[in-house]
Amino acid sequence: MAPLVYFQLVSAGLFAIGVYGVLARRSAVLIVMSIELMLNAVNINLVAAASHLDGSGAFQRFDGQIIAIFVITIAAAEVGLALAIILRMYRNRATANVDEIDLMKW
Amino acid sequence: MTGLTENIYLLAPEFALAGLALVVLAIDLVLPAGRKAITPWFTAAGLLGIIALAIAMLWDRQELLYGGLLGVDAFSLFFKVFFLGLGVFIVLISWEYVDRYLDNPGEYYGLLALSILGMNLMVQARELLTAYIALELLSFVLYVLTSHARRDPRSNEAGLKYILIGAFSSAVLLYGLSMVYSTIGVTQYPEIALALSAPGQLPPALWVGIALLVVGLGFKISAVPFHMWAPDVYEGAPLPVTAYLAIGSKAAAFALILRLVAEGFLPADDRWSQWQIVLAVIAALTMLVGNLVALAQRDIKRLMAYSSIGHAGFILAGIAALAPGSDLATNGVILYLVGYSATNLVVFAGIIAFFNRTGRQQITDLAGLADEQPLVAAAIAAGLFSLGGLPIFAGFAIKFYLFVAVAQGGLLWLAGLAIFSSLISLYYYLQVIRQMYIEPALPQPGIPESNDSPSPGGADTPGAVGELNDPAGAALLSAPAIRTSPSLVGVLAVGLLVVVFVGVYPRPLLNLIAAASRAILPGV
Amino acid sequence: MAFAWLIPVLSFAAAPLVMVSANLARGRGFLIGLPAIAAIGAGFVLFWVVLFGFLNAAPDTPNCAISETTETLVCDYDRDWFQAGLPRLEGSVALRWGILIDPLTIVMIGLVTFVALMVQVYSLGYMRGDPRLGWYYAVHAFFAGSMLTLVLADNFLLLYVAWELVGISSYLLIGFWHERPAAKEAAKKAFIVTRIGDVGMLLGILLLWREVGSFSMHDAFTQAHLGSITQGAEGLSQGVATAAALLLFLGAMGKSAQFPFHVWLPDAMEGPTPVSALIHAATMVVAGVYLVARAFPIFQAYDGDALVVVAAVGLVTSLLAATVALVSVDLKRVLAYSTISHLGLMMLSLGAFGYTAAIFHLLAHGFAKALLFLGAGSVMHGSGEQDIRRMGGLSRRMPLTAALFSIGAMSLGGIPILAGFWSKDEILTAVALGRNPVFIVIALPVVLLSALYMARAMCITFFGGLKAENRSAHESPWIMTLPMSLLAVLALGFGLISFNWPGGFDGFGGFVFFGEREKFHFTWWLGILSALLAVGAFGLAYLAYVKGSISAERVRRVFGRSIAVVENKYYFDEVYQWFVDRVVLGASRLLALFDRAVVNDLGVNGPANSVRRLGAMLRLHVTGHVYSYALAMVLGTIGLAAVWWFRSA
Amino acid sequence: MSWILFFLLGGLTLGAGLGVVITRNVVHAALFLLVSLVAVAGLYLILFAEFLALVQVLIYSGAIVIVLLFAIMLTRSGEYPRTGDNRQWPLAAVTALALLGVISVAFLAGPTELTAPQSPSFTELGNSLFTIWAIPFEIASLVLLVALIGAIVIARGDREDG
Amino acid sequence: MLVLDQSALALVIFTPLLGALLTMFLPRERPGDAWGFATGVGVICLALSVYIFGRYDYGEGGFQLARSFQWLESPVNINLALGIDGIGAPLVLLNGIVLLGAVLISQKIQQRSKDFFVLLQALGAGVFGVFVVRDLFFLFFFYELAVLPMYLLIGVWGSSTDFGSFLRTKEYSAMKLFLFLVAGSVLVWVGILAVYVKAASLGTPTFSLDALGALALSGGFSIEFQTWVFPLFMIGFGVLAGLWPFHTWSPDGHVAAPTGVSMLHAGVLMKLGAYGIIRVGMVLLPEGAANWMPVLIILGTVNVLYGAVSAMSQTDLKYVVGYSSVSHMGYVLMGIATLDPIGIGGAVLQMFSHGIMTALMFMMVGAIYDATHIRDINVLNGLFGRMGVTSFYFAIAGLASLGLPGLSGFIAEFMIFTGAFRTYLPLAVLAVAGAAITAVYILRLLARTFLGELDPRWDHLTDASPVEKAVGGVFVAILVVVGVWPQPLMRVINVGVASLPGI
Repeated sequence: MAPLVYFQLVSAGLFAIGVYGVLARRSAVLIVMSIELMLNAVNINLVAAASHLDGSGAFQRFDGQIIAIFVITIAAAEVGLALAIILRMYRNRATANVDEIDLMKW
Repeated sequence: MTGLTENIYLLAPEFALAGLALVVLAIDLVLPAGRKAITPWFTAAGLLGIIALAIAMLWDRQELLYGGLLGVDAFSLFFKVFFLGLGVFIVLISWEYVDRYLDNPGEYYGLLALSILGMNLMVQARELLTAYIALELLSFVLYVLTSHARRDPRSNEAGLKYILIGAFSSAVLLYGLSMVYSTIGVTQYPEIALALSAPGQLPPALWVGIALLVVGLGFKISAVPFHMWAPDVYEGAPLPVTAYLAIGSKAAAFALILRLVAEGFLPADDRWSQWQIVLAVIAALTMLVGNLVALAQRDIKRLMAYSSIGHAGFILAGIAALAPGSDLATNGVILYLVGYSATNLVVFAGIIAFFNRTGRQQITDLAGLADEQPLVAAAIAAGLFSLGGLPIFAGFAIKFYLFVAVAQGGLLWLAGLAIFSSLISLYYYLQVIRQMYIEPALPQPGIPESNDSPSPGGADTPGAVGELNDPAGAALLSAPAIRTSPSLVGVLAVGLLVVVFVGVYPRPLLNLIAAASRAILPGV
Repeated sequence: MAFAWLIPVLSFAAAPLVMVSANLARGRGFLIGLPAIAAIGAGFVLFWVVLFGFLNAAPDTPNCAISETTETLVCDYDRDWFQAGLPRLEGSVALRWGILIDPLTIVMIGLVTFVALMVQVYSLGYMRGDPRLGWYYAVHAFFAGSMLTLVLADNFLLLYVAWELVGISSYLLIGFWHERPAAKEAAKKAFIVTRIGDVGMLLGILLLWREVGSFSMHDAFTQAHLGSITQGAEGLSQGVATAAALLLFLGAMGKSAQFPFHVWLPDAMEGPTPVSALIHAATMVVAGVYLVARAFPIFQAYDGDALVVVAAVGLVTSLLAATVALVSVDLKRVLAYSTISHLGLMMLSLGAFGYTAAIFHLLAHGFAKALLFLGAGSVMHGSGEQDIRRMGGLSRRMPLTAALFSIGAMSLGGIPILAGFWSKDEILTAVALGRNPVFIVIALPVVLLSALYMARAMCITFFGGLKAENRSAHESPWIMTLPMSLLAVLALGFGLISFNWPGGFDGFGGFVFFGEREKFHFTWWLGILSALLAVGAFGLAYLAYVKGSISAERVRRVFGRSIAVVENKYYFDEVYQWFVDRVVLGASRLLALFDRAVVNDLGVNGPANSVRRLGAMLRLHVTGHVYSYALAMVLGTIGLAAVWWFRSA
Repeated sequence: MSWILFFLLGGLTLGAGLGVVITRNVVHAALFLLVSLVAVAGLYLILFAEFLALVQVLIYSGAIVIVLLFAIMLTRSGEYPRTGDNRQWPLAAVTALALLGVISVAFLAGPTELTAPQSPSFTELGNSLFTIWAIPFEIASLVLLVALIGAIVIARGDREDG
Repeated sequence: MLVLDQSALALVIFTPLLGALLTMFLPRERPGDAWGFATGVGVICLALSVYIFGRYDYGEGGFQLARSFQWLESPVNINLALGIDGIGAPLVLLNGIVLLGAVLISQKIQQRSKDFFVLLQALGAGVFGVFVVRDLFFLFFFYELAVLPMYLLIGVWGSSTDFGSFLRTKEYSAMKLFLFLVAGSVLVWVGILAVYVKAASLGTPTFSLDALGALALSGGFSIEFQTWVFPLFMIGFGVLAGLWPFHTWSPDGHVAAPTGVSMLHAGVLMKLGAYGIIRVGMVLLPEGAANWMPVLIILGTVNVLYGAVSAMSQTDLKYVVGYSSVSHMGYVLMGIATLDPIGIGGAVLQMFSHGIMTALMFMMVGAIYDATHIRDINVLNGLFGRMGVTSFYFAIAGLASLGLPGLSGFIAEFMIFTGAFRTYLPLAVLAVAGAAITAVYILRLLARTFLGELDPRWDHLTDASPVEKAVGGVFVAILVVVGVWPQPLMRVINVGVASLPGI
């Protein structure tokens, strides 16, 4: 079984990839995807830690998994809402490219 | 697990609030189009009822729920009442605006109630995930409300930017959470404190994790360099939502931070003292950037956004000055939040009253307001003076108190910088006041600018307002000034009263605040 | 004598009263001046009371003592004025109203009250019908009060107060006809020029206070005396005493129009002529001489180092002014330059230790000059002319005025047995004895000149053929000639009191003296010389201007261009004007520009603008693109994480 | 064995992730995302988190990616297959690498314990979720509600509410 | 009287404050009402301040009529502690006089008169507050309160000046003035915080001036601490006192302000700065003060000369007066910097005297401007013939400012010279010279504006209004009375000055 740190490194890598995606892509949809990658990195980290650590106090050692469930939930909601807004944007402005969305600046 | 839920009745206000939200959403569905005007009043009344309920039930309680996941104490009660009260005011200032410019009022008020629930839970949470989810509840509502003006491309853009950056920052925050969890295995504040004060080396991933947490929270309070979303979102969002963003969401985030720091970091005194300076630097950057950039603004909402960034810097300075064994800084921060919120409320109420009449929001549009709407102008002016930190308004007293706390926390330089930034801020506040009081009224152009153009009220607009709204454009604007709505006048009057009262005699309030801060501070 | 304070106070009180009565007695001009005249009249009466009181006083009289510096009897009365600093604290000062009565004061009171009374009576006629008569008399009364306070003051502060008050009265009276641009300029000039001297005087007073610890003259004199005796071991050191004396002398130079501050006095003739008579001839302008005399213990301490300067300034002034007086064509200006010249002579006398002589000349000159001015006023009143080139033979139209004027002129010119002769002679004696021969060598031409210009003015104006312009001239009313007559009596016979008459009257020098009583002394060779010069001068003038046997024009041509220099008053006004316009105002404008361009625009607007510009630049960082916001966040995150780690490790 | 699996799945996760952010085709990106998410589910399995793996596959692969594909179609992003990167992508790469550096160094510098991974039973998980974590659970449901309402309010067509 | 004794100080603050509040509720349609009401408030304030001054027992000294209300308890410990001492009493009197004068003179304000009087009364309340409180927080509170109305007062009711080559708009001046004053208070604020933190570190967290003063006397504040904190107060308060080179707000601000505001501002508000230096800087940081006074006196001297020389070439009446205020505040600063009982006493007296005389000058300038709509002294000429009373009052004020004996300015300046002569001789010499320069510009002004031939342009002019005449007459009388008999003021001031540490 791989030690915790390996999973952590995978998670860090995935997180960094997600960050890159957010920073570098133009399409809002792709940015949302990249954020999903970041959230998955979070989950890998949580689940791995949950499997490797002892719990403490009233809380269980597998709290990490529960947190991950919540993260997945929130992520799903986030995607839904974000896409709804992107759709609205597309309807209003016929674009979903973030570098064209700069009506407000400075 | 009976022990977990035996005092679950303490959550009655929260349940009531959730219930209220659902009822509001429901009645909006069933009410006929012509009678939807009661939704805001219903919401406001419900919120008031919940305030009463909360005070009656929770006064002097200090208990933990769910094994310490939530804390019901003076601190949370204070903020609960505060947020609920803010909610009432937000409803009141929204009413006319929503009526005129927004669709779906039922959802608006229902979501508003839900966001207040989120804020209430944020202050009660004593665990990172709970806090995070409560925060998300608030954020989601804000995302929706920000893009609530559906046909307004600015509102749309603001919503998109807000949710993208918000999701990004919450991913960062969660990653921080996961790093904290993966190093010390806990997420409850007291346990974090325990782990932090444990002897011996701690893995560096913990520090990075905490830093990422700070980033996520810093985003919420729009601390530099995580602030850039704020101006766009403030500018694009419908005005009452902007007010809500500036007042509610910020205060809730700070309340969360307060509890996190007080319960999670402060007991580990040595660690905290290492971090204070970092926060202080962020605070310094925030106040400087916010106030400097505000100098160059022309849009009143955008101006208020930068102003709120600047104020976030001040409050963050108070956070950085938190010290174990003294409730000075906590008091200072809470007092500042209250005073700042009240002041901002007054300013935004005034701006909304102005906007409702003219549909304009450039600073230069305010010219001549003092002659046309003296009360509104006076309220805005008083609010801006207060924001600038001048007596007899709240701004002076709260700044003084906060800066005393900052100085007392060993950050005299930061206090000095904060005072200096208030000086800068006065410049742009005065520019607004100048427009209102000194400049003569501009000749009204025939058609309001397209980007601000109000969406017509729609079928559910009540007759009276609909008449005014109907011939949108020249006829509306050349018509004699619309009377400021009574709810706005009421908010202005009450708000001003609070602003002056806090500025002149904050003692009763401070007593409450001191009780609140003692509830979260160890050993005070 | 304790009530001597009443003398000035009566006049002070009269000033507002005049304003009131002026409002009440609108139209009846005669009544307007009455309170002022009554007050000064009462003052004159009180003068005699004080004089006799003083003569009867002895060192054992309460408040009286023999001064150890002047060796005369001095009586001092004072009351609290105000307290600067708590009395119990070290370094606090109690300021007091105080009057000092000694021979010097008494003669000055006599001079002031008498001349003021005469002038005020004279003004009833001269100023008749002026719409601002109330104002005129009010300021006159105010002036009289101030001048009397000046001579009565027993401390330097009060002296300074009075000093400034006479200055402002002078300002107000010179500018009485302020509608005339020349008058308002002259008034301003007079005040500012004297004010410059006053700065020095105030500094001197403060310096004395700093060294002595009080403003009391008595203390200062005692200290100066002590220092002089002990050669600086105690009391004032030599440097301080000299510095203080010179600083005080600056004030005296300003007030007494000594070179180079003399420029204001001729211009001051823009005021009504009675004002010139009173203030700019007999009383205020001699305040400088009085000051030097009053502070003589300081001046002559350490062998009178400072007095050398006094003498030199006096000499230069008298010579300069006398030459200008000779070529002036304005009757009043001739008199003004003559005044300057004589003030210079008084200073010269003081500078040569001729204390008694100076005071004596002060009085004699005061009476004579007041008479001359009143005479000039009478001429102007009668003929409406002021330029002597347009006068001639006026004695036919106004004989009384001519006679009285001539008495004054001859007295001042030093015709023997008239008052001026004796006083001038005393001065020459003092100079001959007390100073380097150079001084007397230069002083003698001054004597000649002073006789010559008086004779010139007298001859041109009154004698010779009646000029066409003067046909309608007429004699002045009695209310004007009466005061002139009284003054003429003094101008004639005042010299008599300088002698030691039998019957215990030991002369002026036995009353007003410094250190030791002075007998009347007469240096024969000097007396004869000066008498010859005076008579010769008058003869010359008679020949030149009445007989016409000497052509003034030809004399002019002999001197060529140098006479133009003199006629232009040595270009003092031009140089000063240039200095003020170019240097002072230039500096001021430069500073104002500096204030605007550098302090305001650069120092204030600059930072303000750069802050604004900084804000405008900073705002560009909010690009409007989500990904750049995220980039900033990530950069911030990296930085924060690194710092956080670094701080915690 | 688990090592091989770990490297395989880890590599797949990262590789597909990279694919998401690098590919020029939006639809490809969504598919890459799907691969990556499934690989993550596999990682969960290695960690004995069966429940999570299940959730991952159901929600992410099943729901989220589908929604994303819908969005791609609705915004017609698919019609522009060569959707590129924005101007700052080199900077973004450097920054992301730096972030990776900081985080991974932080992980590497920590203690590497070798504990045997264990997994809770579904019962334990459920128990915990509905007792201690009941409140977050309920809030999360509200969050979903908000998202739902929000999506409707915002995305609803313009005409039907007139 | 006991009741009044206990409440006089509180009343004097709260009467105008309450007045401001009530004024807001007056009907907007009748602008005269606001004036009448404010006049009533002004009269009460004047009566109270006369009472306070009269009740001050100079034999006993110290703080009197003291009263303390708890405001915030531990940990910050702020009390609304009131009390009046020998330095505050004359200044309270001054404010009472000038406030009423300013209100009376503002009868002409018609545009938004309600707002005007609200702000004016608030300004008055702030000034009173600063002079009677004994708590650092409230001192600062009222200090800021006094600054707050200035922006609007100048911005709304002020006037712009066009110099041809450049323009000083009222907005610019108002903004400059306001930002300058607030910038000064930034430093003051930091100083206050520093003092508080220091006191807290000594175990007595407090803002009470009494307690802090006692701490200072017992050597609680180290010399290093005092030396770095004192300049904060010196410059911070100095800005309001017109300290060079932070004076530039002052002429512009005075010029732009409406008459009543100029009066209050130049007359009283600037004194707050000097008062603050004494009350806060010197009392709390005596050694720091001693270390910094050489700097302050040099700057004060620069003020004197700079202001006077600048005033010489100004062509705008108000600018002359404005620069003269800079110059005269320089004397005040010099007097303070002497740390000599006479010098400081002179400074306090100068505050009083300058307050009256500059208010009088601004009042008369206002009357002239109202009548002629001209302020350029090159254009005005011979006003005396038409506006005799105005000219006379102005002349008296001008003469007082050039230090003519018999008027209050002389006594004050003389005392300052005296104090400076004992401590800083060379600078005293320069300052005395400054007095001569004052004479130059004042006389230039008088000659150009008032004297000279009667101009047919002025045929229609009427003299100052009866109200102006009456107020001006009172001011003139005060100048004369104080100049001739300063003892009633001096005995009070002496007591106050004597209680300062290090004197």
